[in-house]
Amino acid sequence: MEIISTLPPELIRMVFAVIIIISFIFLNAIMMGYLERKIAGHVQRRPGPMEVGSHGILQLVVDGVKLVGKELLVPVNVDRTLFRLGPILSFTPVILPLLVIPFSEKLQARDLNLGLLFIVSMTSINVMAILVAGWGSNNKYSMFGAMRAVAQSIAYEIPILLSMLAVVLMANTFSLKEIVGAQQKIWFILLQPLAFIIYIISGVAETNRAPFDLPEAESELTAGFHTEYSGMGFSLFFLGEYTNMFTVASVATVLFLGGWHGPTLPYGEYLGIVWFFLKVYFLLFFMIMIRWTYPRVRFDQLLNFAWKYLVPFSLVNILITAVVIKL
Amino acid sequence: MKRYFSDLFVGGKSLVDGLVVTLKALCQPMVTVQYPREEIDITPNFRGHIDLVLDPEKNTFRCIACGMCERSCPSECIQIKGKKVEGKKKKTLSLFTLDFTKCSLCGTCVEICPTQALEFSNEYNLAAFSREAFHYDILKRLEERII
Amino acid sequence: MRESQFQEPNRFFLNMGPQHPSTHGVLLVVLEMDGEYVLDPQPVLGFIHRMHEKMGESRPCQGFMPNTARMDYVCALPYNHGYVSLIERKAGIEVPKRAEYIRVITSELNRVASHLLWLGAYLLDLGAFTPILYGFDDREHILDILEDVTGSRLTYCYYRFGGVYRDIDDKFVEATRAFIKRLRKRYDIYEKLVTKNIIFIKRAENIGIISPDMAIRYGITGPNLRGSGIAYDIRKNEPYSVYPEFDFEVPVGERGDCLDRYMVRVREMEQSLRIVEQALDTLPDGPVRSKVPKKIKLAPGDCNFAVEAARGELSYYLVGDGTSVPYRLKIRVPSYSNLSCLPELGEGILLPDLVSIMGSLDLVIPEIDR
Amino acid sequence: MMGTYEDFKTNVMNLGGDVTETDFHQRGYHLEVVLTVDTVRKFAQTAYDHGFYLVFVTGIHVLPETVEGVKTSGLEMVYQFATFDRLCRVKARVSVPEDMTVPSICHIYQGANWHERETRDFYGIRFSDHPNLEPLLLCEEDKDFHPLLKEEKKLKSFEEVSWPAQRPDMVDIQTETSSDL
Repeated sequence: MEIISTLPPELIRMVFAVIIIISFIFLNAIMMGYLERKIAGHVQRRPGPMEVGSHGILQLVVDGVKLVGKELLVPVNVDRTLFRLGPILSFTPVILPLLVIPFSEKLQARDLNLGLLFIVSMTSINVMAILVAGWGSNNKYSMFGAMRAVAQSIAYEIPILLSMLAVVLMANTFSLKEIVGAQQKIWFILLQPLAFIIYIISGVAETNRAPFDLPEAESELTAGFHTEYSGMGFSLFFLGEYTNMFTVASVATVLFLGGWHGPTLPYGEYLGIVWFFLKVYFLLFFMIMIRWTYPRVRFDQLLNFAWKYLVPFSLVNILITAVVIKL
Repeated sequence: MKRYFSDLFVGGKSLVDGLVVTLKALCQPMVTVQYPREEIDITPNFRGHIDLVLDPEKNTFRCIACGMCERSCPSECIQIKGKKVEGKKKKTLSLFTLDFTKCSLCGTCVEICPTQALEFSNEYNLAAFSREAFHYDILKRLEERII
Repeated sequence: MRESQFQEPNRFFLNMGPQHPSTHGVLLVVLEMDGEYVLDPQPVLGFIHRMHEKMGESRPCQGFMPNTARMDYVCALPYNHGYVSLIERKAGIEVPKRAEYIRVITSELNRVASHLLWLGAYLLDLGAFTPILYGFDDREHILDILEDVTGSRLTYCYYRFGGVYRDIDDKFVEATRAFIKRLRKRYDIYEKLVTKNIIFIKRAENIGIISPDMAIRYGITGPNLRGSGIAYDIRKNEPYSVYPEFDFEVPVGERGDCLDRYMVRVREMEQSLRIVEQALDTLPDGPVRSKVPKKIKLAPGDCNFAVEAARGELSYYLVGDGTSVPYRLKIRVPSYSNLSCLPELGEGILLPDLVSIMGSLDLVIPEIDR
Repeated sequence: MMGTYEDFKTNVMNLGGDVTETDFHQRGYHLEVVLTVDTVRKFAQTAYDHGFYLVFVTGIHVLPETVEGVKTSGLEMVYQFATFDRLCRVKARVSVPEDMTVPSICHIYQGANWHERETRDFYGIRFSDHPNLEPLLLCEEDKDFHPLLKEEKKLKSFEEVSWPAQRPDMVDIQTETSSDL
């Protein structure tokens, strides 16, 4: 106990935050996996998982146990170091962005004054993981997936940044807490609808979700970059994907949907998290619906769309924003 | 340039339309059933593997062991044997087996039977761990029903 | 398998299949690639080759009936139809009118079922998961209807020489009419979800263009040919059964790309429904089976019968020798010729486009391998 | 160059092909053409010029005969063609010589490529100038196994499996199909 009291309180706070966030990541992946399968089921007029627990609510827990229990296969002739590094690299950086996201006024692990930049830099490590996994697998399909992921990521980082920049111009800060604070009166989605749309589209592309799921394009590349992975290796990618989705949705909430703002609740500075989560999961629901509705775009169409539509529109948007603010 | 914008607006609208379809489906009732818990009634015309007809009057089979089905079967999956029983003029059926692993359910045997002694069963829940499980003893199946 | 053609260091081989999600069965396509560009796709066949032709030559012609349904299991009734008509032509067997009507009705329903399955499978190739389930939902109604009359759900053995196995009843007529109504209502869903979808159009438009000359050189038939603007349908051009009595159109495309092939199939479903409707309206009474000798003698000489299966021209070619066992039975399956154009069609395109093309060709591998 | 039906017939006859009109309702094809190995390619070219597509290529195994001192292989090649713009099915027949080699037509009809490979699989007929005469439906190990070759005792002579020689009045019962083409 004495050692703890000698530690700086900030460190203890961070350790707690990391523990909470890691457990939340697992919970989120389980919830998202369940939601995705249930929604997919109902969209397709079938019930989805029904067997484990009431309405299959424990299905993902069981699946997780199964995945953990599976043998970790390392195929011959792969680059062992990179092959093992891939999943870890995909999982680790996704924890970090959650540290700076303000879930409510007082629920934030750490408010960085460059929080937005921190998130952007951390989420882009994910593509590194895909590249490492694809290269290390020594499989042509995996390699295709990796190359696609890199090109896709480069193309979509730019409109994401530009659409964020429009908000930053409005709020005049990079700190997420202050951006939310600036939306006290009016949410930025009303002032920046174009930026919001661009952000959501690029965000879906950034998380490699359908219709932009080219790195794993099932019907073309069997499973893309994670073709060779089994058991925990696969599930870390799975965790990474869902956490990334959560991050993208939370950032959208922070930037455009007024973060924790909503009708006043008791203990508002803490319970704002309710509003925050409602907004995030609404966006996630939307992302899931998209996946189960549209066909996959082709690779060059994806890049064309980014360079011909998203980048010019976001540039125009910034220009207009800047001019209006200056006036 | 015109195409550039028309793609954007027409395309955008088509995407919204598509989303409306799936959102509507999300609220509609399911069309599937949870199979082992619920089962859909199967049509009485379903053609499963063959069975011997139980003649309600005689309370036994109608088969006269003529072997027409055995000869007509394209997959040679029926095996039939008759034996002489004392006191009866004709042969009596003593063995009727079906190798269901080979049967292609064409129904030739049922149609060719001169005494209409064969029918299709209605069983479709067929699964087993060994091939031998599908070597049915049709005569035994009938005898079980006689009681 | 082939000589190495690696003049340039960037080229490599990629094995697509035999267990690839978009080869729809056990088909292997060996792709020579440069990056994501396919330079030379070569299909490798024969993974589920069963030598149906030899089976046809080694048993009396009745015994081959169940085999016909096991080539193209998605659309088995036209295969039944071709075979029974062939033997009827060879042996000079008369078929009652009602039986021919029933054959047409069930064959057309089967064609709709096949196209619905194809629609879903094609969209699955393009990465949309939901349409296949909607297609299955509708198809299931057809299978229920057909199961009630044929006794099986997929590998039908329903037609008999000189008729059909079982007469249809009012229940069948009612269910079929209800289904036609239902499917027409569902067009809207497919149109909004798929046909008008910009992503789908972009994935199918101007991809895999089959020119009429190419169709001639490869013997491409069926919707794949009609997509190229040639109105060639055996049901119209070489009328068999009672098809001449019905009023239906042969939908054609313009450019011959994947989108045209898609549109042709979608419009064909409506035409098939029209045929079924007319046939139900004018269904004659009478027997459904004529007297046929137990042992059918196939006179010496050859004989051909072509029908329009869901994927194109299906020809049975039989050589008789006076016994009841065919001396030679050749089965010309449509997908075999349709797939053979892939090396030319898939030259220098992107891998996703190759998947789109293969999906739009509507391949059924057991039919190709026979 | 799309000629009429009569043109096609004349062109084929000029090649040295033996053309017979047949009863479509009985046989399912309109024209029977008997070719030799030398005329196969020319015939294919003519058919292609007239807009015919290749339906199939296959073989028939019959009893080998000795015609004019030359022993045949007993194999018959059958080609079937049809066309999109009118109802006309053509069956062409070639007797395979003893060296088992027939000219390939896959430079004219690319679709014949697979059909010929299949025929090689099933009968062992070789096709000269074929770009890639590898096993297609059968596997590499079965290269010398030809399943459709019949056993000796099951073989029948070609006459036994063909229509009885055409009666002179046969042409009169021609159906309307071939006359209005």
